[in-house]
Amino acid sequence: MTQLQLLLAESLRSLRASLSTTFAATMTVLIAMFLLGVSIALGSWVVSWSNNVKKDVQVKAFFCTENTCAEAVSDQQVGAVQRWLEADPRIKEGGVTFVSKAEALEIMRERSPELVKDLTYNPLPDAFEIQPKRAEDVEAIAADLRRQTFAGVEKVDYGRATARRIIRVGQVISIIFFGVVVLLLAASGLLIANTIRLSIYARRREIEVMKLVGASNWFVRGPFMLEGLFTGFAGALLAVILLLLGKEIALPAILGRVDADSDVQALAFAWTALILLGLGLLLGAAGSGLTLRRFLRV
Amino acid sequence: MTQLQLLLAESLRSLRASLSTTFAATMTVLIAMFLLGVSIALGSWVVSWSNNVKKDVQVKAFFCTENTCAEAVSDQQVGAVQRWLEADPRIKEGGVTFVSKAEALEIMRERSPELVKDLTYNPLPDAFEIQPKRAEDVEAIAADLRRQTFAGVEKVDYGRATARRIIRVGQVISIIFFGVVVLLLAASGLLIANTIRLSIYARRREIEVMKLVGASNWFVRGPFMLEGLFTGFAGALLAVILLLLGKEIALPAILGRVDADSDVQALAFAWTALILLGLGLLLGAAGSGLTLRRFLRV
Amino acid sequence: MTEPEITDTAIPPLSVAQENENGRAVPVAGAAVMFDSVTKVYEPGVTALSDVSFVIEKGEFVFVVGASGSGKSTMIRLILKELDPTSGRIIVGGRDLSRLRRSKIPQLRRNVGCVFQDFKLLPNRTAAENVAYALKVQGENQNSIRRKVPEVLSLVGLSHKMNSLPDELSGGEQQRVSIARAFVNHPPLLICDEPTGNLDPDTSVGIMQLLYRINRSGTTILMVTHDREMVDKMRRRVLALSEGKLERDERRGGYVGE
Amino acid sequence: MTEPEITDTAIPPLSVAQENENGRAVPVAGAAVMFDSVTKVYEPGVTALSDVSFVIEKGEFVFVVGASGSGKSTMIRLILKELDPTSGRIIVGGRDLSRLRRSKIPQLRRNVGCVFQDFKLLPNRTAAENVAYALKVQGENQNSIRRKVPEVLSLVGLSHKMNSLPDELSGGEQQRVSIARAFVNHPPLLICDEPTGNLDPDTSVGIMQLLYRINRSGTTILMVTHDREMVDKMRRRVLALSEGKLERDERRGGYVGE
Ligand SMILES: Nc1ncnc2c1ncn2[C@@H]1O[C@H](COP(=O)(O)OP(=O)(O)OP(=O)(O)O)[C@@H](O)[C@H]1O
Ligand SMILES: Nc1ncnc2c1ncn2[C@@H]1O[C@H](COP(=O)(O)OP(=O)(O)OP(=O)(O)O)[C@@H](O)[C@H]1O
Ligand SMILES: [Mg+2]
Ligand SMILES: [Mg+2]
Repeated sequence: MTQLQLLLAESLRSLRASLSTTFAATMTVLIAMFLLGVSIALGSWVVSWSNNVKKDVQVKAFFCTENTCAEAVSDQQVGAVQRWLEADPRIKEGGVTFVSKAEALEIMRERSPELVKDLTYNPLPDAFEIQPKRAEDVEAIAADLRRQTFAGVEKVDYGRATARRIIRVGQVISIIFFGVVVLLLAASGLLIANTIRLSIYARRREIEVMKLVGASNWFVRGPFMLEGLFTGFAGALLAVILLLLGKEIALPAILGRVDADSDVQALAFAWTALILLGLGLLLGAAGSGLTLRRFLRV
Repeated sequence: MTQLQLLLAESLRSLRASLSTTFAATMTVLIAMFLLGVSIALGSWVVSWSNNVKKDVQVKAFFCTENTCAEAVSDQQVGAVQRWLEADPRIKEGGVTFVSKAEALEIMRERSPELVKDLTYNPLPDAFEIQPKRAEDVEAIAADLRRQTFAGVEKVDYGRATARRIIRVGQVISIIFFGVVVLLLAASGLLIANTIRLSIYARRREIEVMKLVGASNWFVRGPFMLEGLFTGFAGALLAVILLLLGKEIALPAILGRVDADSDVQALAFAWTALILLGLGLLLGAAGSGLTLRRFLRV
Repeated sequence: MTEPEITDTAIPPLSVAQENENGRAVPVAGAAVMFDSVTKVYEPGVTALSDVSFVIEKGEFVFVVGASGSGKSTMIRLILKELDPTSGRIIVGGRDLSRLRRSKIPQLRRNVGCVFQDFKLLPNRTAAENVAYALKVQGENQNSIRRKVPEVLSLVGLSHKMNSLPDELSGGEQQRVSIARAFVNHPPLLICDEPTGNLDPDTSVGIMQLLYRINRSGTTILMVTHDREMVDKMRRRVLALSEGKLERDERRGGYVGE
Repeated sequence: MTEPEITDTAIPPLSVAQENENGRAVPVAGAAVMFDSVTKVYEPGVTALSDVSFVIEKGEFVFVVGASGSGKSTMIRLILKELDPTSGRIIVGGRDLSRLRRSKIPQLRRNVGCVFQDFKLLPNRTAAENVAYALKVQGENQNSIRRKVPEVLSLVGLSHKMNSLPDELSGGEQQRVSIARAFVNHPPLLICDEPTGNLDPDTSVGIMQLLYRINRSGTTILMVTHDREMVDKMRRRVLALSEGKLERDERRGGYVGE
């Protein structure tokens, strides 16, 4: 208890005494954490966006019409396909939509009115639009569906080229995001360790004297590590505050509330904040602790 | 001449003497510049990609057919429109493409074979596809074209919703890119200044002594600034080398040569390198110079 | 700003009780300090100490003299295990330093008060905090620190400078803070490296009287000095170094040999 | 490791030519140093110098004595314009320091060699480089630096330590490097703050002889010291400070007043 008080008092005075270096270290943590925060937010938003885009990847099952098969599909046949689809775990819940031939013509009419207006009858078939949970599964779902050879199903299709392309883009985006975050994490760690190293280096004589007067390694290390913890925490906290301000004030001002598109979302702010604070503490304490080892050998 | 030699010699010994702090400062520059480099590359690539996407934004001028007007369009009429279009500076050179009704039907057949196969005649019109230099101009071009009321032109159209969306996305991407680069620039500057400040702070007693022995401000400052220059240059150079390695080795390994899509390009590497080196030098020298002022008042 | 505790009275006469009756370099387990053919070579060609042997009994008052660069401070750094000898054995307070584990070094240093030639004060702490630090490292409680520190600072005549940082103290004042820190926790062995080098004669005499009193209370004192007058007046044991060699070890020596 | 240049011969007798015939505090434009009612208050309550006035003529050899904390080092810092006086006027080498522009301060300091009480050596430079620095700052060319530095280091008996860093030097050796640096460029005024505080008597005498020779060549010397013997033997002008006041200013004074 008294030891703890002593430790705290020592840390506080050490902080005050080296305000200049503490400030510099805090600034560094602040900047590093801010960048990390921005990249997490931006990155997770982009990943979420790319996931959203993947929604457009779907399998289409076209049913028979009088023209394409011997006879048009029956309700039972449609029901059978639907039951089969709904049992498949790879398919999103509620991801199976029935598009009747009339609806299909309506959509077509909107897209290319010239084409439709001269038609004498509706050449389009009924269809299921099937959304998988993971875009990567479309190919497998389509193949399985074909293999079932349901009566009444004329054709199973999915935009092969489009699907591949979108999936590829999503993967690339995820990899880049992951890379950037790892890079920034490493960079933050190095930067903070670096700064702490410098600030301890500036006080190596002091550490030498402490040791010569009979201070144990832990007695010297304690205040420095607490100082590191404080620095890390303060820097990360400031970064979180800045990020919050940026998110609430700067971002809407620049982009003017672009997306109320609620499907595309960055990682919850609270999580980002927690990650940053934890990292700040960790890097601060570890940075001081490790750096000190060099100067404690007196 | 001798003064210069003296300065260089002094700087070199100062560098050697403070290897630890110099190393730390160089590392910081390296990291900051590397991040900046990555963000410039990534950002300019994204901007270029968004520009590429904008290419899809085009104006379509549909000509009369027997069905839609009194009579089909004549070659003279088409020629008149083409001349007018080619005189418009907003339109890309070679950006006016004539799509005959036969070609249009061919395209349509590929997209929706069901629809086409039952057609008794070709309902599609001849058309011009017009690509503007800047996607933002489609609206104006379309409006102007309509105002001309060329004979034989039935309808002028552009994907209003799509165009707006793509342009908007492009703008957002550009803003974000710009913001990230500015942010990183500021962060790099601060980090480097910070590190240099710490490394000079560690040597403030030395500076005091120098001044007391009769060194002029410039005599003290010279070696530190040269050291700063060196640090900045070395850090930036290392960053450039790392970036080059990343670009040539790591990137292809991860992404496997994704895009030979030569229209989408990051900023030329040479330019990025030049920017980083220049910034490194500037920040290094300015950082030392400014920081020193505080300790020179002895 | 007056320093009432230190007056220019004569140095007290030699007390026979603290005499050293031993010969040179006989290994004694209970000795305060023993050097057994200690050699310290900093780098090839720089031999700071060569084959130095002596025994200092508990309770002795020993002067170490010698020209500039003769190895006096090196001897002190060896006793504190700031350095390790190139060869030879050093025993401090009954413990062989070469066998002392790293983790036991702080323990050793708390038992050896040291006034460093360059003071070695902590630059960001006031005089009082510097002195208190020597107590804090050994876990002394806050109350006894608050009692002891002003007491000891007033003994060296610095009651009025308690809250000054080292930068705000004169050279002699810094030296006295260093002295106060060295003996505040009453170590059994007190080593002083020219503790009066930056002090005027009057203050020096005061400090010497203080050291004398401390010695009388049983503390072994090893004092490096260039003060010929003081050594000649006190007539205590003198170890004289010359270019790293122990030239004289006299029971009641003077600054120069007879 | 012998230091042949410094031998323990007697201090040379007083040379009449360097006598100061002036009274106290008469403003003299050509004086080496003039203090005109100089007061220095560090912070409320800490008055390091109060109303000190004196004139030092060119070529004089002046001792400054006084108890620890009496303001001697403060005086030196004022002469170097490291500090500005709270009130009063200081003239050094005919220039009023309060009117000296910032950019002219280096010029002033190159003309005032100073041995600092705490040496103030550059930690990353060898002894030779430290001495050379004082020449480099005034743009001396490489050749003359290469000639002068070893010369001056051998004068203080450090020929064999030219390439040692301050950390690798004993206290006395560091002090002598500081002395060498102070006079290597033959400044017209040489100030020494206890230049023999860390030196044994023999080496001290050698340094004093050196200072004497330098003084004879026309250099004004202002020397702070606690060496009573030396002051009493040399019988030069003595300025005695006591708690910041100029207590004595005697033409041929001793360490204590008569
Ligand atoms: N770290 C070191 N590296 C190399 N040589 C050193 C080192 N420390 C001291 N020396 C040398 O060892 C010798 C003895 O040094 P030491 O400090 O013990 O002398 P000293 O007797 O205390 O002298 P002084 O009275 O001047 O303080 C000196 O010649 C010195 O130059
Ligand atoms: N920066 C400072 N701030 C506050 N007080 C100071 C400062 N520097 C010195 N002092 C005080 O001013 C007084 C005179 O100090 P100075 O260094 O001039 O003494 P000195 O005569 O050189 O003593 P010594 O012989 O011990 O070196 C001392 O009491 C000291 O505590
Ligand atoms: Mg020594
Ligand atoms: Mg002083």
